[in-house]
Amino acid sequence: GGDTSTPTANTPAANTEVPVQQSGNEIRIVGSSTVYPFSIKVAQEFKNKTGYNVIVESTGSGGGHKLFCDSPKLGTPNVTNSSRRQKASEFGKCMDAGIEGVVEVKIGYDGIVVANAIDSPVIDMSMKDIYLAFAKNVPIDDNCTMGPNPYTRWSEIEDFLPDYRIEAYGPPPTSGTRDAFVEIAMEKGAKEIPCLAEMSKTDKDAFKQAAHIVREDGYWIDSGENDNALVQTLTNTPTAVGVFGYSFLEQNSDKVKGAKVGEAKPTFENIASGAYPVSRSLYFYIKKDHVGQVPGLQEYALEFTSEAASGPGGYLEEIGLVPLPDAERTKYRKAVVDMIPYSQ
Amino acid sequence: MTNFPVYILALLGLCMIAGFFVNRNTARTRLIAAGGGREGGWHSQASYHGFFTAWGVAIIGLIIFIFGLNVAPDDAGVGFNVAWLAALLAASGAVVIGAQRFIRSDFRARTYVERAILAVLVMLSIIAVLTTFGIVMSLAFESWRFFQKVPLNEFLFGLQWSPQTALRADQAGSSGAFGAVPIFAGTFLIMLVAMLVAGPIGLMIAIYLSEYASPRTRSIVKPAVEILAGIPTVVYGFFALLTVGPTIRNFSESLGFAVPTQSAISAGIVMGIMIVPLISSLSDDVISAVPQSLRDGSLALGATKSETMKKVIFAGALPGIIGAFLLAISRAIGETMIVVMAAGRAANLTANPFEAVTTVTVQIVALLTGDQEFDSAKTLAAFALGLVLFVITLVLNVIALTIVRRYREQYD
Amino acid sequence: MTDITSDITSDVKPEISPNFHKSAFAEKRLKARYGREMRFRWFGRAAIAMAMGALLWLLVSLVGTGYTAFRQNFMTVDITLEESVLDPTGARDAQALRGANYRKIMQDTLYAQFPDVTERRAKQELFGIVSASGATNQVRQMVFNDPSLVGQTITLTVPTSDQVDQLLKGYIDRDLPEDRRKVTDQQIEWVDTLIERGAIKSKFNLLFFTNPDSSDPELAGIGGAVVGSVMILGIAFILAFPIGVGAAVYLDEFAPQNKFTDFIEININNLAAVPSIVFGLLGLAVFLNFFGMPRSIPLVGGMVLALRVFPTIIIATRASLRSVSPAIVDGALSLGASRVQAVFHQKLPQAGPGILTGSIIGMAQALGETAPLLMIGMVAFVTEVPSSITEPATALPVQIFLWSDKAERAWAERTSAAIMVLLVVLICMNGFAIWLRGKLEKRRS
Amino acid sequence: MNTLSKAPTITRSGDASLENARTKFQCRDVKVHYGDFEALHGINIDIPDRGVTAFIGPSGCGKSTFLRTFNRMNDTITGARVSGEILMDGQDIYAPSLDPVLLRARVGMVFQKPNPFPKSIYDNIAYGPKIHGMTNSKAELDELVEKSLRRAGLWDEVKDRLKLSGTGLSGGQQQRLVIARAIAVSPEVILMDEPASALDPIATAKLEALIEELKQNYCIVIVTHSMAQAARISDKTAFFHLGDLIEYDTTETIFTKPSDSRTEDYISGRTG
Amino acid sequence: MNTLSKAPTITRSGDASLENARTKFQCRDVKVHYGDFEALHGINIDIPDRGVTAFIGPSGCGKSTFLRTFNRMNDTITGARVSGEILMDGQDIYAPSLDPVLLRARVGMVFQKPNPFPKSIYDNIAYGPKIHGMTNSKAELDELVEKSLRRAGLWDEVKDRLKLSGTGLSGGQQQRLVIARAIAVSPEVILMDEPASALDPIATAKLEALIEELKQNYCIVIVTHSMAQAARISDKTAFFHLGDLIEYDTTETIFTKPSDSRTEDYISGRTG
Ligand SMILES: Nc1ncnc2c1ncn2[C@@H]1O[C@H](COP(=O)(O)OP(=O)(O)OP(=O)(O)O)[C@@H](O)[C@H]1O
Ligand SMILES: Nc1ncnc2c1ncn2[C@@H]1O[C@H](COP(=O)(O)OP(=O)(O)OP(=O)(O)O)[C@@H](O)[C@H]1O
Ligand SMILES: [Mg+2]
Ligand SMILES: [Mg+2]
Ligand SMILES: O=P([O-])([O-])[O-]
Repeated sequence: GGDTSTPTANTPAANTEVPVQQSGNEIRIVGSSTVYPFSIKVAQEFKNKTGYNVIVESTGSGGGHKLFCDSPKLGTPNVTNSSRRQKASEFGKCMDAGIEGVVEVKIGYDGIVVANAIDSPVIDMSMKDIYLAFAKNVPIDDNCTMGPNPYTRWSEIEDFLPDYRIEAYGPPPTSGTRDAFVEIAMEKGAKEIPCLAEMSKTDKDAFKQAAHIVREDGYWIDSGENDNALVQTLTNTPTAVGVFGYSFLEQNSDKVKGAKVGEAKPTFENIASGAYPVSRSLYFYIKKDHVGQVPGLQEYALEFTSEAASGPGGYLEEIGLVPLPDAERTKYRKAVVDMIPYSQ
Repeated sequence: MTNFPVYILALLGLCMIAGFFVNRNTARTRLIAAGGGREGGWHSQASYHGFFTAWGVAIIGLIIFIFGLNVAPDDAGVGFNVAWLAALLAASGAVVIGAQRFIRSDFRARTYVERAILAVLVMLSIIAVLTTFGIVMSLAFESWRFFQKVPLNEFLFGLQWSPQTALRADQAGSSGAFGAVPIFAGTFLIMLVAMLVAGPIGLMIAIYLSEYASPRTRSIVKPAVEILAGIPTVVYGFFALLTVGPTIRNFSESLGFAVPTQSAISAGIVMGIMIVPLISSLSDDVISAVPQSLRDGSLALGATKSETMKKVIFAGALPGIIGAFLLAISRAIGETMIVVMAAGRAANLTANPFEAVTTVTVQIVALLTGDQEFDSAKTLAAFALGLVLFVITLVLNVIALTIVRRYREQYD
Repeated sequence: MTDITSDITSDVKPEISPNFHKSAFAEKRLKARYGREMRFRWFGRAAIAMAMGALLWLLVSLVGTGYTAFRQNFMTVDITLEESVLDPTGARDAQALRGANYRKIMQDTLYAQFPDVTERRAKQELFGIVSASGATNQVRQMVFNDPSLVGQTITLTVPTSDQVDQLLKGYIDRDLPEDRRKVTDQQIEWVDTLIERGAIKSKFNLLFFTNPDSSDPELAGIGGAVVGSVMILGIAFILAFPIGVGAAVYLDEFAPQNKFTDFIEININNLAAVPSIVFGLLGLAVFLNFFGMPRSIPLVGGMVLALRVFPTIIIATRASLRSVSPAIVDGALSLGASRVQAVFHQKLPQAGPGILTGSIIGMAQALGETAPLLMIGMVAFVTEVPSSITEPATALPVQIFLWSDKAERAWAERTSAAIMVLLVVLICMNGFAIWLRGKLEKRRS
Repeated sequence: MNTLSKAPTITRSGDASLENARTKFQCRDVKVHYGDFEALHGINIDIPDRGVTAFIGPSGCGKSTFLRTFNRMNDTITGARVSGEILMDGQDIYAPSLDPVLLRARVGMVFQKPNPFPKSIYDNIAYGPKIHGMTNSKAELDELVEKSLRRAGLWDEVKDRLKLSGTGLSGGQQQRLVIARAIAVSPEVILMDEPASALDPIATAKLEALIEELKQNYCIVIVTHSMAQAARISDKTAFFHLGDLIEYDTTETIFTKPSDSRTEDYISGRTG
Repeated sequence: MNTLSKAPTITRSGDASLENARTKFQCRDVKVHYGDFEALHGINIDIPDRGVTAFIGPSGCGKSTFLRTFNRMNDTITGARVSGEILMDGQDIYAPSLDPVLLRARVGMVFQKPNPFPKSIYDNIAYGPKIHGMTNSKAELDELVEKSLRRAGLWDEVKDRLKLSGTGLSGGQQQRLVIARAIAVSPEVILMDEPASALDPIATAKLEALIEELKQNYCIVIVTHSMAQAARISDKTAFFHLGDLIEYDTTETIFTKPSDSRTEDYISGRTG
């Protein structure tokens, strides 16, 4: 129950003591596993600076939105992290549940990389190669008659690619990374095939079916995104590739390396400049109603959007977050200061 | 949640204690006035009149507590809490005073108190049934919803596991294959490896300790084996992931073939190590239960110890050992952390232990940590898997427990 | 043996007669039989050796990777707390001071160590020697506690970054090409210089025991998880012990012999062997989804684990109740005690140590449980050591699971160390139980 | 088969001291079933107050079963059923209104194997008085404990170690301890089921001396498998065989001129 | 105390058939300790080949202990030590060079409670011959099983159910089964420790008839608690008391004119 929240507690400056936290009033954050490392870093800094307790659970973007939009009550998640934008369906759920006002905050960019062990040969690829390697169904003739993906080795797609069995460890369908990978890399790759490009204009649903579905015949293996096992698997299986966020690559740059996609290597600069094609924005969402009821909630968001955190040279950059351009930073900072709800 | 209900409960405890002492002392005074307990012809002693009062306070108090919890408005303030507290105190006082009318020589306070104790004990025993009921209901309800989306026979006999239904309206739906055969096969494969490790080792340890070892060896080895039983499975998982997996990989590489770090073999071996103590201690019980007269009978025919063991004791203990193995199998099937950490998530349908496979428990964890959507087959599948797991282990356990129990009785 | 067979020397199989056993044939065969006997015995020894070897392997590999986590490298520096940076207004407001830019103070402090470093990238690398978060927070806490320090120069010992720590512990190979390790040649050079100056030293790592979880390995500790585990165990014990003992007493002493009692009994035996993850599913469906209790709190964790261990306690309690001579109850009954009195006054106290042993083992089992806790959301990152049972928390095994999943080398070390702590506690609990049981057996015999 | 049980023999006795004894228990057609098995086939007997009555008979004849009907200890055995009537001082002890718990305080019992509680000697004795609220103060309780131990002839041997465990005593001492424990609740009757079978001859002699003394104040019923013991200590003896009471008379009569041949066979050692 | 054991009485016997019997075991000063406790105080006795020797004596006097020294079954009891000398056919069975496994094949044993293995009747019998490699073929083994069962007088009763479990037989059948099992390995001696104590009178009679027959070919040593049984079936009887051999003579002599008063007290039922 909220009967014990004190109105003064949400203005920390007025209080010289460490604010007393009542159970149920701590800041609860759920959502993306990609944003999780950034989120816990901010949580930790924020806790040090203000003393507020923050709880971050990594549930995947989809799971986060689901929990977040379930109910407007106190005690439900105050914030959800997302490695993609909230979907219309999810936003609708939030509204249906009676959540009045969701503030959207974009915090930066993250690339999605295709990486392999640092000692393995480079597999540079085009987005079309990505599509052909990972789609469930691919065109089997020039008229885009779709059939099960026949490719089993990289060299079957392009001669210059290595003669390795296709074996990719990638995010599961619940993850925002997967959504983004499908929507950016695979879709763009599909459009590089003329008849599919045609189809994308004429029959959107059919195109989605053709471009968005990842193969399930064992060449793509769903795995965790930020885990020890993935790095181990890649280092031990020189022929395998992994699909995950740039920040994770950055953290493990001594063991894995990212492949060129299209023309660009996945580097900080290339992602910032947009030269690396497969990148997406990272977000978090706040329940506006909870601001004022959950002490420290707004302050947390302010900390996240501060220059010291997500600005250039901020401490999130150290762990692989690519900052937003100045204008956007200012825009979202303002959204946080004034708690401006967004609409789809 | 606020802490006020906890304070109310604590206060209720205090009221019970106070009620006990007040009425015990009242009873004691009346009892002594009557010339002492038995001599005075009192049915129950003073303290039982006290207990009787305390029970009364407890019952009324709990009713008020639960009532208060349920009528408490969302913004329950000081006013409500004071009223709640006052109600509790008043009711307790009334019970204490009311109970004093019962402090008579012929009032069977002890009988009532003991009946109340028994009632509580019965309720505690029923918790076991309720737990099972809760398990079955929570699994069955969600599973039922799952099977409305995915036909049972597709789930049980389908060869492809790829729980990728679209979770949102605007997501491109993938096929969402819910054929559980590959994950049962994976579970079975790992269990098989584990039993191949744990079976012989556990059994031989039991035999050696019960038939050959000196008391000294026994006193060292037994606790050490028990340590293996006490190690949490998350530790085994870490061990499998960080030590055993890489070791097997390096070893296989030196032999010229590649085993992934996460493989059925490494998860199975580590699970086997974990199960060794279970088998050894159960088999030890069973072997020790074989009467000495059978050993004597065999030795008296000129058999050696190992001949006696292999041909007589083992034959006698076989049902019990089978029971022990079944329990171990059920344990292996239900084990979670080791496989979550060391087996991988790839639903390969393979009999090759050097490949990565996935298990029922891994899939449950994978489906339920993180993204959950309680009307999607993907999340509900976890409960269907849980149900199957529960049923399998239930059957194994009941068979095993029956065998072991009947076996024990055989020599009693 | 030789003289027994002296009368018969033939090697061929003799007729079946009492002389058979005196024949050379029997003697020769005996040798083979003893061979099998020896081999069988060696199988037994080998099995024990394998089990002990596995235990040893596990312990050695844990200790081998984990022992270094108990020491950590710290850097001692003089820090000038510039008023212009921390408190430009001079108000000395504690809360404002808390939010001040300590990062800059720390950066300046490090740059001062090597004044010739000017380039931006190099400066960043230089700052990477200390734990950015740990160092700034340490200064922050000092100033927060004593605002009068502003403007002074203080000497502080701050943790080095995990990479430097790993380097100094020898886990990073200096001979690797630079792009294969996460410490640059420059950083190595600086660190070596700092060591020469006596600024970087290895010390006992108290932080590991007191800190909550952290995103930085050098700051991560098991403090929060241990407190969470203690709360979970406490709740599990408070619930499971009375349930377990009460149910056992009822079933053994009072229950009528009927189908329902049998049913309860089968239930209990089965529950003790139900996979623990199923209890997690139960907790998720009943406590979280049906009763709407919050995720990640020790109260729910304790309740789930109470359900997990009470069958174990029932089984242990019944075993120890049965080991008490029924004559004692008869004795009490014959004095005019009621059955309830006889059981509670005479039998239960006598069974007490056995019940305690069973409960300790049950609790040890609960302490190591992980899977059910995953199901009820106890895998959260919590910035604070929890202070009540309704505050989110993790538990030690879950913390181990979370850390084990992280790829950096520094985490492996900490995971092993956390496991070592967990194992020591578990071995102590089990050891105590075994000791208690031993004492008990001695008393009985 | 029941040669004598139909006509109780108490008044036929020639022993003067017994002739004036009041009857403590009157049993009419007492049958005991264990499930379907009838262990006693309808026993009729009157047990006198004061003095020692011995039950003898071959193993399995139902002596223990019958003894336990007097304090309703059979109630605690699942499947055991008692029918018929047992009057104690004229009151039916199987009447529904009668609380067996209180009955057992009046009818104490001593078992074949001494069963002291695993508590201190003092607590062993004090337990009964405590649950019955028989004393009002610690001093009174101390006094009662001492008195009981004295009457059981154990005081001198244990007075310096009242705090030590009762299970640490020797077998004979333990048996006297449980007798003291029974005396402490001031019963009217003491039932003893082969109380000497676990004792060595010296302890047995002490126990018999104690019984000799106690019979002045209590009604004592004793089951024994030793003919000699029955002859030594009892005033009246009942001989059971296969669930029937064959003969019941003064001990002297039974051992010198038994009227049933089965009794004679048994006491002369030819059967059993 | 050892009134007779110092001078073995075998040659004093007046029984003609025994006088020409060879001596099978010669025991000289056999002592058995269980830990610190001396269960046998130095026994000297000669057991004749062929015929039945009975050991009698009160419970705990050491009969079983002594019997088990003949096939070194005491070796299997931790803490048991045997000293002195036991010669079988003149050869020391406790000599280090002698293997107890082969000794036990030559000296069979039958226990108080029948202990068939939980296997088929056939396998119960075949077990011994198999481990000793006594037969070359299935047919030979079948023949041996049949022969053994015939000699134990069990063949007719079980020949149709050889595949059924041995534990399913009645007590008397089980006891004959274990005798058949012992016979199957062609021992020279059969030791029996109270083989009839678990049997009803009819089974006992059958067993005694079997022993009567077996004694033509085997040296049989039997422990019994039944004087009557010893008198019925044994040729010589040894009376043990508290770890001593009190008297050893032909059965007739022991039961008609025992030379020691303790023997007389025992066989007349006055002690024990
Ligand atoms: N709890 C029981 N359940 C079933 N039958 C019982 C039970 N107790 C005794 N019996 C049977 O009742 C009969 C009488 O037993 P009881 O113990 O009274 O004999 P007893 O004369 O005391 O023998 P003993 O001298 O061996 O103690 C016996 O046949 C016995 O098997
Ligand atoms: N394994 C043992 N450990 C210690 N003492 C033993 C052991 N076996 C027997 N004894 C003791 O040795 C003595 C002789 O025992 P043994 O079994 O030989 O007697 P017995 O004559 O066969 O008696 P019964 O007629 O009761 O079978 C007894 O005092 C017994 O307590
Ligand atoms: Mg009896
Ligand atoms: Mg014996
Ligand atoms: O966990 P995700 O960031 O991939 O949703």
